[in-house]
Amino acid sequence: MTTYTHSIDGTGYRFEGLRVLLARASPARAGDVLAGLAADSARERVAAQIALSEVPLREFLQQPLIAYEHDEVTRLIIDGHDTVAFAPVSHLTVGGFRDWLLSYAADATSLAQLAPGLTPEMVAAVSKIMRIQDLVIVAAKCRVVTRFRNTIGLAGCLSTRLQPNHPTDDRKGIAASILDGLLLGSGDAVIGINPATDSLQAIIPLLQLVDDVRERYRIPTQSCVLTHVTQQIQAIERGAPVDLVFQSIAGTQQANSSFGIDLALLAEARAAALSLQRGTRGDNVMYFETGQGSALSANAHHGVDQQTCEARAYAVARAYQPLLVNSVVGFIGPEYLHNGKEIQRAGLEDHFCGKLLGLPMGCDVCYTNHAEADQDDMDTLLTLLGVAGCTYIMGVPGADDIMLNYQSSSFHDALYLRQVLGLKPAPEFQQWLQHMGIFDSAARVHRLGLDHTLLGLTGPVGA
Amino acid sequence: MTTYTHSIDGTGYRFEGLRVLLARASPARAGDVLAGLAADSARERVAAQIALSEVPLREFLQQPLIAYEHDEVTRLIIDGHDTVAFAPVSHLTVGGFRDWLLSYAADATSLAQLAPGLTPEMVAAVSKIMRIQDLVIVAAKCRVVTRFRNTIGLAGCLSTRLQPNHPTDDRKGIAASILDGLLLGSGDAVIGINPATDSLQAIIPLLQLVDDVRERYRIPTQSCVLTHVTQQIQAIERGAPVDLVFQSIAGTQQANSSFGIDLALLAEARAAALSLQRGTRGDNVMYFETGQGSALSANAHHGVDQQTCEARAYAVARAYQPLLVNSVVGFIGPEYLHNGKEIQRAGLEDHFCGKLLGLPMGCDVCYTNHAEADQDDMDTLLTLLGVAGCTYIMGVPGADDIMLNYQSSSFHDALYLRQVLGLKPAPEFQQWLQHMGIFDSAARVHRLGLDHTLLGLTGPVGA
Amino acid sequence: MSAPVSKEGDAGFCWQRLRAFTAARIGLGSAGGSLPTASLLAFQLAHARARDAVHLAYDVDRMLAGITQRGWRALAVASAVRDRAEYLKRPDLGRKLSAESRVLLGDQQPAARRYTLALVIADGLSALAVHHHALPLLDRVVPRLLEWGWDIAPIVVAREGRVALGDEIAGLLPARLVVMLIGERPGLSSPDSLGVYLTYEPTLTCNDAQRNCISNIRPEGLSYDIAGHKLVYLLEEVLRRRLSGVNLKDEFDLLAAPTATAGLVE
Amino acid sequence: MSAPVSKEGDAGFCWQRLRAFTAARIGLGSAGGSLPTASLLAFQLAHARARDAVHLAYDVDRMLAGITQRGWRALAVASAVRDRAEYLKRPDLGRKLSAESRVLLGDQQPAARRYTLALVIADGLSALAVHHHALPLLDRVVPRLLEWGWDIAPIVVAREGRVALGDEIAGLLPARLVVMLIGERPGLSSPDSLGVYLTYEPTLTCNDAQRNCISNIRPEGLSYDIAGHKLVYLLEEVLRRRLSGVNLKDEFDLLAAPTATAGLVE
Ligand code: B12
Ligand code: B12
Repeated sequence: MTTYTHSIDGTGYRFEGLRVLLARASPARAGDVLAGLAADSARERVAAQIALSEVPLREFLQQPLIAYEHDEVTRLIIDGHDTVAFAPVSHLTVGGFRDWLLSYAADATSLAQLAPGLTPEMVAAVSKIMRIQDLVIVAAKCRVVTRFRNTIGLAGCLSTRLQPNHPTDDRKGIAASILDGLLLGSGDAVIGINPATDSLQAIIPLLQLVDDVRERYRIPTQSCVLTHVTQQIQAIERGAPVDLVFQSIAGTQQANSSFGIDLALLAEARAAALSLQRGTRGDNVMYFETGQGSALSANAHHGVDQQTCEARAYAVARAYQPLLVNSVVGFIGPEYLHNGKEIQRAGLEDHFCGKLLGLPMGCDVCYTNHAEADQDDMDTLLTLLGVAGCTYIMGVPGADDIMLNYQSSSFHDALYLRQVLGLKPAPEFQQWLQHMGIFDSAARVHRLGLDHTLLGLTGPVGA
Repeated sequence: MTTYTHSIDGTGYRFEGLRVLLARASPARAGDVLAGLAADSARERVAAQIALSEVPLREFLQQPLIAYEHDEVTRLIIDGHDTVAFAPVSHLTVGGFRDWLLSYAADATSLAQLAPGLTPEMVAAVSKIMRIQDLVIVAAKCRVVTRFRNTIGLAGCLSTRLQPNHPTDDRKGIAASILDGLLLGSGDAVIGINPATDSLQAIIPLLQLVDDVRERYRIPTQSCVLTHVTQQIQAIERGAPVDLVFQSIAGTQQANSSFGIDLALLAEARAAALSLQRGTRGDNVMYFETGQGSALSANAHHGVDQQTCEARAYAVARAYQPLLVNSVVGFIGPEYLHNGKEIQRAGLEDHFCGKLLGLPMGCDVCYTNHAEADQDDMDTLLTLLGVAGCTYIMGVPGADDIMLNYQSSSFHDALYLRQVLGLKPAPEFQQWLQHMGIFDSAARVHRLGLDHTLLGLTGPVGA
Repeated sequence: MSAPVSKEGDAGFCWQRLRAFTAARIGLGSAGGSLPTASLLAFQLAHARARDAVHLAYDVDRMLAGITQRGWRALAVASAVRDRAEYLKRPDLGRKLSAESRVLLGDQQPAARRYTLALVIADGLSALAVHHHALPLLDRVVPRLLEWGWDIAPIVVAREGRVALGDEIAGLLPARLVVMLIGERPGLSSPDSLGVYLTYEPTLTCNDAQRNCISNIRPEGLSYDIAGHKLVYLLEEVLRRRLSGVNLKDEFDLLAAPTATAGLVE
Repeated sequence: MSAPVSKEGDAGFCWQRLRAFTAARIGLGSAGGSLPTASLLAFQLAHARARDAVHLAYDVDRMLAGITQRGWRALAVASAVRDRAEYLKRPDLGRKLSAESRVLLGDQQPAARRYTLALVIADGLSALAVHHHALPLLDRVVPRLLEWGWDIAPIVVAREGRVALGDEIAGLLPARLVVMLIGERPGLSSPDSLGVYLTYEPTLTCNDAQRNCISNIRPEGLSYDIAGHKLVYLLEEVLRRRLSGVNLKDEFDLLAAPTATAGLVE
């Protein structure tokens, strides 16, 4: 194992191996302290960052953080690495790579070409020596476009997942939230329900519900019920209308196994979804969620810091050409991201790393009531992500998820972001919204009359 | 004195008078805790906010926070109030006013018309029940345009004050920093030097230096030496080339007197500056700085919370039709704004309040080394302000002011903001930068050749 | 100047009617595209309240009294966490018993005997949730199991516990199956939501893939009746199939629930 | 792919030469429009160092020793602040003496006598600044004043002090004029900058408009020599015109400094 060193004012700092170096170079956060991996002082952190900036990118290919033999995620990363794509930056150190990313030469095209040549460890490393503005400006240059029934990720677009959860999966209650969201222009990324219960009997009717609404109003979007992937495979087998297959994923084999999944299972799920051929514009059929802290939470982090674990989850995601990926950044709790500041930085890191690796990266701008955060923190992260070109955010009625018990972004939040940054929904969906008289051409909401057709949405259900 | 009340879950909260109500409704910050004015709990704060939201705007005209007889700032506010401009919102409560500000009806035109009808207390009050996104979206709708030798505040523009300070006011050192700033596109708001020393003998040569540079390279901008206003008046009397007259101002008569100024002195200064007729595009000749905490720091806050005191300083500013006003938000220290989060919120409040009152509001995005803040916090505030349409920010070499001992925004920070938000300097200055081959049309910096004319700037000085 | 806020009436649609179906914050209207003041302030108040719910202390004595009143045996333990602040920072300690609790549990009965079921009631992130719902739920479950002759360990009341604390408890009692009743993190509109986690043959190296979960138990969410039926059903399935977790699919049909009577294993 | 960072050489201009004139972070080059990695990391390191400077403790004993070594009398006092954390939060307490210090100073001499000048050395926001520069500066000032027969009070070494603490100290000694030497907040490139504040006839209700200031004293800033000359000049002016503050304009000419010898009042 290589020892990395740097000294400051006569004090020498030593870091045993890349794993330790990366962890000590990480900006401060609760989860790394919990794991005993964080730097002890600001000086030690800077020493690690300086040492890290001098590490050649190549070294991350030579020294896997988690042993190749024991971890299928490592194998996926190493075996899938594209050396041709990597060539343009293969001579650079981490610090030089940061400079290159910021240079005018790094534009949408060159970044897209580079993506398959990058590993999660490389992007995690460079993110650790980047400031917020660096994470924003580089991510804003990336373009990742995916398609199912509409086009996600075009320049100037911000999409939303409509998240109409209900604590008993009540169909009327869910329909009411869907109506609210559609009337406020939400739902082009996906209409995605987290079911409270785990049974197939409960989720198939939900799949049916969203599909009915979508068909009836010809909404150019897709649906998803975010139960465990094994349930969704069964639902497909039983002929349920499954658009996207969802799964939470993590960055180590062991953490994934605590989620009850492995890579083969994800491949199986994708094949099942593809077999239905429900996409009209493209066949990106997968939807993944991730979040810093999940590996540590399952005690499956192998001494790797939480942000690097998170970036490794993106390597898993990109193997399945997802339509959508998002970090549920403040979702798990303060033991991993203590306060608004930590959540904000993590959200931007995740978005940056995902985008660099070529993923259609969204973010669940969120916090729990046990974290030291509030709506001001969310507005801040939301705005930063908007500037960074985030693909999509969540849309939850009034920002309050009454089933998952946390605060996410609201339908109104998306309207705010669109207004201040001049962003629009996916073009097909924007057209539909205008056609339905919900939005004007500037993506402002109209007030609807009594007779608006969408108001019938909850009619048959709510009657 | 009116008593305001609200009860929550059976606990009644009472607030004696508007001063207390405003203070308790303020989002948490160190200075109000120091002054013993802050709410004791989150519930008390919400109770105060709800009660405040129900207060009619008119009440702020009827109940001055600081007695009319004892405070010339109060007199300025009350006597200068434009009831005709106020009419459109005169029937609203604070809560209703927030709704109106967010409505599509409130646009650049209606907001500009409204400005003279608003008092600082009204805008401070409404800011207290606004989230970060509200402060951003409303400020972004405001347009305030001012002129001296160029045009500041146009839509799509972001200007910068070039701040080339030096601990001994060394002319060569200052010239070197000016050169650096110009080569990175900084300086359209003003080239403004804080002199380390207070003597006329020290500042006149500085005025001369900047004027020479400006004339020699025909730079469409203005200069300023930020000493005490009385010195600047003397400099004018001695025939020094004074473009803008600067002064720090505060929101109470007593605080201003601790700064050694009063309203009459400011009027005298303005008249002196106008007499020189140096402006070519317009005659906005004043430059003011403010900052939450200055009144409390001089023990001159009269029990008024720091954010409301700050808004009152803007009433002082607008009486003199300034070219530039900025809050040095994180400048004073953690006793008033403890950490990055408090600095960010305060910066956005100040920008919002200033803009609503019709001021060309910039912000010194900054912190001191004794505050709990870092560059990430500054990047965040910087980005938020950019989205909010901030008029200008500071440009300090490498963000490190080696005389005032704090970290402000750098020349690079402005380039970042311009790139991610597509903003440009003032049009006259942008044209000059392009003409000089410093910027391309997208406000990107060029690399300059050995023979670039500007490189002669420090020649005669540095030789 | 016209009213800036579009309220319910404006959309011409009766949100009031739809609110009967969900506690979600629907039909809030908008000021421009933004949240109107009234909704914003209501949200801020709810946040202040939810923060308090996180910090409410567990009333262990009342819980113990409630259990013994029902004629069941009870035991009080604590995790290795010192206080609430540490609980929030150190989930690892919330998954371990304190030294004293470990001794206490180890002393309970000769290691030869093994209960079928251990029931643990932990505060988790909402003491309010277990205060309100733990015993009403057990009232729908325990009598039935006892009737069927299940060998149930004394009910363990655990302070500052996480889900995985049940594994260590079950190992010490010892028991083949553990059911953890735990306070879910408080939501803005649901300060007292109860979660139930089942683990078969729990060990210290268990992971969450080996558990099943019933969530959102409270009157406004999953009712005691349905949750109770579901839990009984799952317990039977677990013992029958000798496994819990992702591989045990919940085939429990909501409608058929009250009449489901699968075979008893023990 | 070409080198992404434009360094000094790229601009074809010798920033090295210009750096002789200023410690400002000029000529950093750029990566796109952004700060190159090397400059960024250098900045972060400087920030870590400056944070340490804020928290460095005042070595009062060494300061007292330094003063008495010079044959001057010294006194140690403290503000009402308990520790550094409180100092940062409570400037009001940093402007008040602790109860013991008040007693100590009150006991110094019969109230009838009044010194011309009180000198106070307070840590302020940078103990480092006073450690390094307070005595070298006084070496340029005190001997001269003593020569001229000024009646100077024992030099007060004040822990956790703010500028206005000098007012209370001068009131108790008592003295007609107070000069406060205080550590300015540490900058990224100047952890040890000394500030000097003069106040004539200080009282507890003084404000900053009644003071004068000499700032940025350190070898890389205002030299001891010039600062010393300036201070002596200002002291004389203050006594002559019987006022300090904004109304006393500093007419001190940098070039003429070493030869300036205005009339002595006392
Ligand atoms: C936080 C959370 C997570 C976190 C857990 C990490 C952590 N350290 O907290 C993350 C994001 C990793 C997560 C992942 C998943 N979760 Co989850 N999660 C929650 C949530 C929002 C709160 C849980 C809580 O408050 N626990 C109380 C505290 C005190 O317990 P704890 O010991 O600190 O935390 C443990 C439990 O939360 C447990 N856990 C979390 N989720 C799940 C899911 C299952 C099936 C199990 C057995 C355990 C489990 O893991 C934690 C660490 O041991 C609940 C919703 C709710 N209202 O409760 C959903 C919830 C429990 N999760 C759910 C699901 C479906 C999942 C996933 C299976 C989704 C997927 N398709 O991949 C994955 C994988 C779970 C697994 N096997 O590990 C469902 C369960 C449905 C059901 N009735 O079975 C719920 C009810 C939400 C929902 N309806 O979607 N989850
Ligand atoms: C912080 C600061 C301020 C703050 C003070 C509030 C506060 N609570 O700290 C604010 C923003 C209000 C301020 C205002 C001004 N300041 Co000032 N300020 C500083 C700064 C950056 C740091 C001071 C410090 O670290 N003090 C040490 C701590 C421990 O002391 P403290 O007791 O906590 O703080 C007191 C002093 O800072 C004092 N103070 C601050 N500025 C000034 C200026 C003068 C002339 C006086 C007498 C006192 C004074 O006020 C504070 C409260 O009592 C210095 C630059 C530097 N490198 O030191 C400039 C500096 C001292 N200020 C300066 C000036 C010119 C001003 C203004 C006159 C500007 C103007 N044109 O209005 C105003 C008005 C000052 C006044 N009469 O009150 C000059 C002084 C030049 C000189 N040699 O006389 C300096 C050197 C900076 C500069 N070159 O521009 N300032």
